[in-house]
Amino acid sequence: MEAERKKKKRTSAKTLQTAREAGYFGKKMLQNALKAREEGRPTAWSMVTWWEGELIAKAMGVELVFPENWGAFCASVRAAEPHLDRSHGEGFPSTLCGYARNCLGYARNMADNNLEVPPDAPGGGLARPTFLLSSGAACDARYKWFQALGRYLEVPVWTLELPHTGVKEYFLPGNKEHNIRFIVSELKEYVAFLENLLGKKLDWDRLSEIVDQTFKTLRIAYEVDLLRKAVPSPMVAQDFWSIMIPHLYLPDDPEAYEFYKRVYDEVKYKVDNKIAAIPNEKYRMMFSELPPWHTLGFFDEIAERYGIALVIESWSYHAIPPIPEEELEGVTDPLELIARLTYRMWTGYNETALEYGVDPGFFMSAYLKWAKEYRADGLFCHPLMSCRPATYTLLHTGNVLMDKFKVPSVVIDGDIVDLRVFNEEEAFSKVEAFVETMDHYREVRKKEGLPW
Amino acid sequence: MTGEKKNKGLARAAEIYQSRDKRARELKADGKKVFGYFCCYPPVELMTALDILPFRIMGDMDEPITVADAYLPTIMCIFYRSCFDIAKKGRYDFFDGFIGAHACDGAERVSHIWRYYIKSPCSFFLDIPHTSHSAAIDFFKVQLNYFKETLEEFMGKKTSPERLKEAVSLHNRQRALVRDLYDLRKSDPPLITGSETLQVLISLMCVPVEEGNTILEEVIEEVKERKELPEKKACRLLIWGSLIDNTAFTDLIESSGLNVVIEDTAIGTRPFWHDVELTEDPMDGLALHYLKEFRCPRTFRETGPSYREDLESRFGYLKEFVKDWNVNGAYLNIIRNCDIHGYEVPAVRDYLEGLGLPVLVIEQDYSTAALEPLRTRFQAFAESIG
Amino acid sequence: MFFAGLDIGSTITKIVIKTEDEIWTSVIRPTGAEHRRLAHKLMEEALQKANLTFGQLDYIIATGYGRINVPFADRQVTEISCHMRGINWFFPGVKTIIDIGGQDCKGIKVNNGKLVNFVMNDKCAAGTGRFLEVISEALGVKVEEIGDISLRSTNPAKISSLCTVFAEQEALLRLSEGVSIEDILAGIHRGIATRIYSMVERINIEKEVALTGGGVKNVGLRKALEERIGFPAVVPPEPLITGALGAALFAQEYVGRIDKKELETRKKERRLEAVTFFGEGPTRGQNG
Amino acid sequence: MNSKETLYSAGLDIGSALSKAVIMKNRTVLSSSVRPTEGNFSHAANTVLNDALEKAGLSHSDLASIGACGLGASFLAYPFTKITEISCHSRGVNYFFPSVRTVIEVGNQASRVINVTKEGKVADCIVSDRCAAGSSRILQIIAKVLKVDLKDMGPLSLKSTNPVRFTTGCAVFAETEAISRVAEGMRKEDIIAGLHQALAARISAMAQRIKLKEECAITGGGAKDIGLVRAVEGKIEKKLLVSDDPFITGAIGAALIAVEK
Repeated sequence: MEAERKKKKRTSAKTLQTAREAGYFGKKMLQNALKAREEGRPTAWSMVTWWEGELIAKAMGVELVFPENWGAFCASVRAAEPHLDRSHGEGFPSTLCGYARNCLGYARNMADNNLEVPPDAPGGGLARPTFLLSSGAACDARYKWFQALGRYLEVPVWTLELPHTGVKEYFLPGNKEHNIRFIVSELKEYVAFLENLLGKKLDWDRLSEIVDQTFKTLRIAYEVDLLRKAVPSPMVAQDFWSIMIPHLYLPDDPEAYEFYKRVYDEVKYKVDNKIAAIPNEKYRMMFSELPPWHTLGFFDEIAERYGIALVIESWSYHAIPPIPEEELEGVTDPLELIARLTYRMWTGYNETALEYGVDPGFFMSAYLKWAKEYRADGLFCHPLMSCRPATYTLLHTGNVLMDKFKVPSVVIDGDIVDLRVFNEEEAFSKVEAFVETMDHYREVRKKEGLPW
Repeated sequence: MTGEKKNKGLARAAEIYQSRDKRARELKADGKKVFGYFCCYPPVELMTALDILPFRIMGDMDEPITVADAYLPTIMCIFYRSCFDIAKKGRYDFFDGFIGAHACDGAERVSHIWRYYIKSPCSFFLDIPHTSHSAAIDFFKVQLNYFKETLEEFMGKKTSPERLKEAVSLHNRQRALVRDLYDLRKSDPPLITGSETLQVLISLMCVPVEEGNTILEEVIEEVKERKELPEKKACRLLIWGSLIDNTAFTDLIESSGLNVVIEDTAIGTRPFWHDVELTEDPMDGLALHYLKEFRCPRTFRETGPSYREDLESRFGYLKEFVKDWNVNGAYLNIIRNCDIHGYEVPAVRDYLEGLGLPVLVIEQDYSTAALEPLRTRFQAFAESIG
Repeated sequence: MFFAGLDIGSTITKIVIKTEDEIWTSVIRPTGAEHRRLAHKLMEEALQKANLTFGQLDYIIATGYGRINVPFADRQVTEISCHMRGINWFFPGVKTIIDIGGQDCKGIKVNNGKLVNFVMNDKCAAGTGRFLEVISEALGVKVEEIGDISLRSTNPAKISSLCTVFAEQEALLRLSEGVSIEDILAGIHRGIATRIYSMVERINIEKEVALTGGGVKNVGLRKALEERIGFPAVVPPEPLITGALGAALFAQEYVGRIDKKELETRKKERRLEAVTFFGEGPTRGQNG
Repeated sequence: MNSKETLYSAGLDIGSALSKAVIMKNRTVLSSSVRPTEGNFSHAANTVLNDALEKAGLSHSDLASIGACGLGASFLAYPFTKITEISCHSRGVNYFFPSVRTVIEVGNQASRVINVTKEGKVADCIVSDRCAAGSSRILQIIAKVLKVDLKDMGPLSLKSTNPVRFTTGCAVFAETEAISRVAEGMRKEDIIAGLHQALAARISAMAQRIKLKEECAITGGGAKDIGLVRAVEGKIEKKLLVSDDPFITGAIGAALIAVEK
């Protein structure tokens, strides 16, 4: 029986009809960039900047591709390894981010091919960029990596700033507005850089349109998250990992908005009719950080075997709770709207952090809010060998969840790219034992009067 | 007693190096406030101006990391894991304040986690922009002002621009003295070894600036008059990369046929190489200095139009080191999981090899216990030069 | 004149005695835990085989993991330089050397007989000879045979673990699943070859490439490596002794630099004694 | 389940190094069998089960249930309930010591620290990371290097006065270190004690991640090594209970859980 299971295809089954359509958006991005390149229009490789830099580039007519996303794609089709080996051979330490190493190895292959896409590149490859858009948000890799690409691609790099405020410091009088002013002035310099590079002026009306559309898409994506609080869970992480692509990368695309409306309707229907995403939901777990892209079927298996639903996941890929209306009153400058949006992403859970006296607000505090709201029985921690900074706060998060809410966590090592790190047998055995742990803490929470 | 006199500064530095917290604890007993800080980005001048002793937080390569495992995953920067580990074991229980910094991912995340588990009466997390655009420098100044106000509130007193300028001058004096000390390593053999230099530099980071300056003056005098010089080796080595804070490491290198003559690291030249400009508002000079003049790869520098020009703008300063210190080999020291230096390896290697230097790269585990296996590499490197 | 090179590796000790022009004799013995101290016994054996007395050796160089504190050696040189020199003697045109030893694996770049760059594996034993020993032991096959067996594979298995201990278990699991030993071994060789290749590629693999060290005796590994590199490599007649040979060659070179009289005094003072580790013990302990 | 009825059950723990089987009559162990797995999981499993059945004077058809855990449990030819080792060890320790709330299991591939409920269920669990450094496999490797019988490692270790400092995580590199230390003339007992210290440090670091409860037990192959047990006790500053036969703890747990399922 075991051997039979192994032979099954290991991609995950999505529980939402709409989630099955989301793959379209990933392909669309890659193809648009290749087409732009062919037609001589500007293209860029961009980090996920949480809308800070992408929207402006799009308003300037730049087609963006995201090497992080493409790294996940390469891993999911198991095509990353040759790139990793190449990067290792170039002298980059093998401890660096897997997405980065995948991209550096690919860039080296491009350099060997007159900077054109190598014929066998996975998914059609990343089109040659006009410039690189790196970001100081989240981790050092996301600007060091693009800087390191200078070795292969002699194109300009722009690094976006995003303040990393401590929770206590965020609440110092005036600091939040200083931070937003700083982002705005940085964005002005970024606009000047683009105008200079591309030899044309930014169409501010177009930018405003894009920003409006983005706010709309993110709003509805957020509302989908709210629906997911329902018991039983109408949608699980296996779905989310597909549907996150449109709002994270293409929120300005009217198609993305239309897509989310359909997602919303489908999830709403399931909530209203109490249709569960997985049969026999027994345990509700939160998930952190990125999943093992190459072995997603694992999550269907633990749903089937133990009734585990991953009800909410991975803070950094979610639409943020909307900005309070009073904060946006009278704000019309699209740069300021962008600044407030992205800064909100990184500070939106600071109130929660303050409430529980914890640091940092980002990466961990969302789970504190979610634990209660989503009635979580546990946290599934998936530390990533090759996305280490996302992992640094995992144990801390687990400790605090236990401390404050008696919600246990289980740590299962894995990786987004390097499939050798994830050991399925061991993972199953840990999850099986963790089921007993969740039972135990349900009792403990009950005794301590916690509401779930 | 004459021997002691002859070696006053060096002996004092060695003594402080051995028990780094001893002087700080003494001063604390006398009522002085002591603040621990991460990396070399939080301006020590601000602490000095408010009569606070800035104490640089380091790890301990001799101490196996055990306690930190419950809080920090094993795959993160080993240096910061070690800092947290020994702090959790009580080694830094004398801090009145903790200054975290957004220097790199490791420093930033551990700063947050530290504040939750290790309580100090006062704490501040200093955000540091990643670029040195003019907007970033303005923003950094704002953050430095918040930092200053936090200190002022804790100390219950204000500092004045004059007092701050005095502090800047005192620290500038220290920087100038350190550069004088480095000058004594230009000769062949260098007049002072890498291990001795490291002891002196670390001692400076554990005592008040005036005491540090006295040590430096004495050391310089002693070293200048040296009769017994360090042994002359085939290789004059430049160290670039992650910091080294234990002489066991430099001893290993220097006993493998290499003379360490200059270290471009966070406990080497980096904190000392430029003076802080005495601007009218001293905060301007500080913001400019710490964000722009520091040469740590954690700050993004604009790429040039071509790779070669980019290398020149990012690593051009190394050329001066190589020329003036007559360097003939370079060692790139990467503490495992140090991303900011790790990404730089191929580029800095290209640059140094372009200068005609052989380059040795080692990713090490920040543990004296794991040093011995590295000996063969250093020896082979020396053999390839000699 | 006679020059001796002594290569005390982590698993095997090798001695080469050579004259000005040729290898006079060589001895290869397992090092083992207690044998490390018995290098002098092995030297006696080599001398006996060569029909020489200790006094006839003009210069002795120790290399390898255990090179430090060999009291009867005139000098120590790292095994990296020695492998380079030994290979250079066999194959002057070689630019890249891959040495697969018992506990480590190195890549060495040579230019005009000079060491210009090198890399070594660190931290992890995957990709070393010891890795293969552990696996062969687990599979119940002789380590000398695993190369040949792996060549019979038609469908190499995927062994994804890099850790020796985990790879061992993975191999056992595959075996229980009915995967043939030759496929498992071929998979393991392929994995190791990939690891070694990407490590050495950091110093840029250039033609000619020489393979040396105990690991190369394994034809399966050699084939997998050559496939990965993309062209055939040269292998010295006895890949185990390149380090010791290099040491002997260095001995020859050093003798040229020393005054005759000094050499004679030195030779007289030299004693063939057991390896000592005085002064090192206490610093390694941990008290309390 | 009717408790008055006599019920025979078997528990198997087919590990990478050892295969263990027990036959139980209700909650009493009738017989057990332990043998090296030697790479053949199904053969080893059959052998230990048959051996244990024979000792108990029973045949396969007498068994009402079979539970199995361990790396090789998937290879059994007959129907059984597969249970994770973590649950089996919790339950097994609970069987020996009902008051124990924390179990430290030092196995061949991994080490675990498990907090157990009074019913013997898992309340919390930490497993060593994806590196064999914290496992007892290293003890076998070093025993071989030092030419010491595995069972003598513990007593020898206790004689040490100056444990050698072990540094590396890698089991294979630890072997190199041990070889070097022997060559340097360090005593075997100091080397073994150093190894025990290093292992104990890793285990206690894990143990610190979950709160250790009042009564603790140690199980798995590592529990057979008194040197390791003492070293861990020293690090966690607690006394550890050791059952008479720590090898079969998992197998007992497997048998007990299988009966319930």
